[in-house]
Amino acid sequence: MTAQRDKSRTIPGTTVFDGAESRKGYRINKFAMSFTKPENRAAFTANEETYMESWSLSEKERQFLRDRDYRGLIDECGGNIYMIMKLGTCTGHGLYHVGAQLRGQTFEEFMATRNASGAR
Amino acid sequence: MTAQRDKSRTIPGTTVFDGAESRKGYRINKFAMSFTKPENRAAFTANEETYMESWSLSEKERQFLRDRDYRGLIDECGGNIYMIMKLGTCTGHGLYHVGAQLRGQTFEEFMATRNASGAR
Amino acid sequence: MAKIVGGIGTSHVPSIGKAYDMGQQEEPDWKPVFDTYKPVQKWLADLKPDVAIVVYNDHGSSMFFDKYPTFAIGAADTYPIGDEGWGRRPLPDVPGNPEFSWHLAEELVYNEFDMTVCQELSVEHGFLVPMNLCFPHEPSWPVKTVPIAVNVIQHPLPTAMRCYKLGQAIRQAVEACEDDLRVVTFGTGGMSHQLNGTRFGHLNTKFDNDFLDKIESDPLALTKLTHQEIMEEAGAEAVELIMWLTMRGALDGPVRRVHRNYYAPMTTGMGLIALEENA
Amino acid sequence: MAKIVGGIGTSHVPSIGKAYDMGQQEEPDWKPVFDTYKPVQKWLADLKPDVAIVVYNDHGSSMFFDKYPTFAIGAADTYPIGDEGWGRRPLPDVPGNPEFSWHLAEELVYNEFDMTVCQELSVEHGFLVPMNLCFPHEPSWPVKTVPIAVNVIQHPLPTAMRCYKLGQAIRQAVEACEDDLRVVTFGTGGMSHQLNGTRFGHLNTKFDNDFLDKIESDPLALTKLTHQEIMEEAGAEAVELIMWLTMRGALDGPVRRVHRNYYAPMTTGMGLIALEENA
Ligand SMILES: [Fe+3]
Ligand SMILES: [Fe+3]
Repeated sequence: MTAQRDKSRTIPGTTVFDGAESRKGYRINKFAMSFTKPENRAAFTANEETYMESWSLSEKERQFLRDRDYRGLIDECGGNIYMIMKLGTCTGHGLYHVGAQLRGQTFEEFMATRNASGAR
Repeated sequence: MTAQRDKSRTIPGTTVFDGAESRKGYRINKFAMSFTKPENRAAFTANEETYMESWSLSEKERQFLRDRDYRGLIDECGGNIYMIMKLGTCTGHGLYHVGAQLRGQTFEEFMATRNASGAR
Repeated sequence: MAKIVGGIGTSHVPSIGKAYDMGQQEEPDWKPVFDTYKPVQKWLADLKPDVAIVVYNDHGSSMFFDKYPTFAIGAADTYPIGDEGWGRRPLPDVPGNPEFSWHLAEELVYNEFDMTVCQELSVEHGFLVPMNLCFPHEPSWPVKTVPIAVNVIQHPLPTAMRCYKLGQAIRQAVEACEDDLRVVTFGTGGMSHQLNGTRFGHLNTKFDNDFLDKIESDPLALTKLTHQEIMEEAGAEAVELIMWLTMRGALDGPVRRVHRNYYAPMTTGMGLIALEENA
Repeated sequence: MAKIVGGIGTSHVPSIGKAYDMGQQEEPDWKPVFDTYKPVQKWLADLKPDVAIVVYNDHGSSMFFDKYPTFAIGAADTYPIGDEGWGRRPLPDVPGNPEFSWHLAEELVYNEFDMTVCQELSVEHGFLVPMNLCFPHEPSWPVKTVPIAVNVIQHPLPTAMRCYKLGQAIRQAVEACEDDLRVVTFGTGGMSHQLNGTRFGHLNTKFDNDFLDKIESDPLALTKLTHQEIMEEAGAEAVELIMWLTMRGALDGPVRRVHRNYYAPMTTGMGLIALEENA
């Protein structure tokens, strides 16, 4: 059996979504997964606070959601990028907005680093 | 790889619940699985016909349900014994009632074949 | 280092749970069932395990045929008591050990076992009847658990040999854990029974006793059994017995039998065996 | 006898689906993506496959972390278009071939691959973008499909070697099928990309081109890659590439390259390779 990961060797700027992350992020990811149902997206859009109340989120998670702080949701709360992206239809924020935030850049700064940014 | 089944060699009086059975029984088994929720059991008890309407069952399946014909549900409709047993709280029929039906016996006839039928 | 301190093979007949909940432990036809677990309870109390790895099958409680896994492993903080269609049994929720579960999942997956990892899993009679019979549990369970669910209800099932190899891999994974944990493994289900067709109620006492002999002394012989052979001899639902091989695969070398029992009152051969490795 | 007539490795970037639905095929930055699939479409039209086995991953559409399988296989009549959070794409539902799926499931499980069998499964960009790009599909798809979903999002993931062996087992299972079916396999995902952390947007063109070389000529070298190595080099999400090894494992011996392309406009190396066995 070849070891597949070397946990002593963290990869700079990288989170590996493993059991520890998945445990930590279970609540927020389940919340985000609920956005695969149109009725839940509609409920969130109608009243964010009420919809958040119906899930057992922590206050920290709720504040990051209010602030559209995706970096907080991912780095601090264990959010999985594929789940967090599902918030996009309601928040209006796509992958590159989230990515720029993760990199600590503006959307335009991030776009300027791409090869053919028309393919977005 | 050792062949695990010899399909040319049917086992007398026995159905092997395999892919073919599971496909055939998907509807009725999903219906029966719904009885793991108390609200669904209550809905069935309140009005069997209305509850059955809310599932896409065939007329044959519905008739077997009305008739408490477990043999029909299992042998003809692909019912899985573990799923069909879930109907029991609502129908009042336990495993040995179903089993006697499958064997073509009365409950008492079946019980008389057991070693220590107090352990039921 | 974590280590396996014992293995238990036991039936998980749901009616035992009902009899227990109704307080029928002393009724003549039930008494032999409940009494035979007493020495095993005592043995377990002395062994003081920290974790029980319980190999069982979900009979349509937390899993359905929409997505039915061959092998699943629980990785939750707590496993709630499931509702199988007749309400929740009055048992306390069962504590998990998610760190240990994820450790096992990692070892097993890297070792080419294709586990489904479950962070939400309610447990049912396949898991609860053995736990109920072997451990005192009021107000709470004395061990943490790792449920391992095996498909024994929708063919194709994993082979008997595959289940044995899973046990061997579990042993390796346990021994690769640096925490000082004492682990018991349960293989549950069976013995002979059939719950469908005109052969409903089929029992094979000879097959069951032979299985009890071999699970102790010659498990490799049992890994050669095909599903066809088990079903023909011991009934369609007797295939559950392949889960005992996972328990046995996790024990190394010759074993010492601590307890054994067999009783077939109704429609299922109820077997029990408790094994320890020779010191 | 069923046989494998070709294999395709391709990225499955979701934005391609959106661009397609918005009719952006001719926009300068998108045109290279859509144009490069045209020769593959033509090749597939000539190959006339009956079935496409599509190895992909579910990114939280039909599966969640409550019960996430390492390997799952679809066995449904129809695979509906899933809703990933932004509504259903305007594509027709995808037809399955459940008899063939169950045949494969049987062979794979008996061959010690611990599949989760899915009779209800909605499909999403991991599956649909490759299908969308490779097949005309109005008013309906020209092939039946067998979705095979691999866990590449929640570690522990299956090893690269395990994915390759799954491909070899799929080939054996296909060849054990008595129906006269022409089968193509898809390995999807990747290439280099990372969608988290400050390294978001990481690309590695050299790694990707080397992978494209080796998937054709030396796949065994790729089976030795650890997840750690892939992630360090090509980004955390580049581990999806292990799914290409399943496609490649299903092809036997030296292969002939029909088409190859690479383009990395935004955050993901978009690779494409089409392979046939030498006659
Ligand atoms: Fe059972
Ligand atoms: Fe992907």
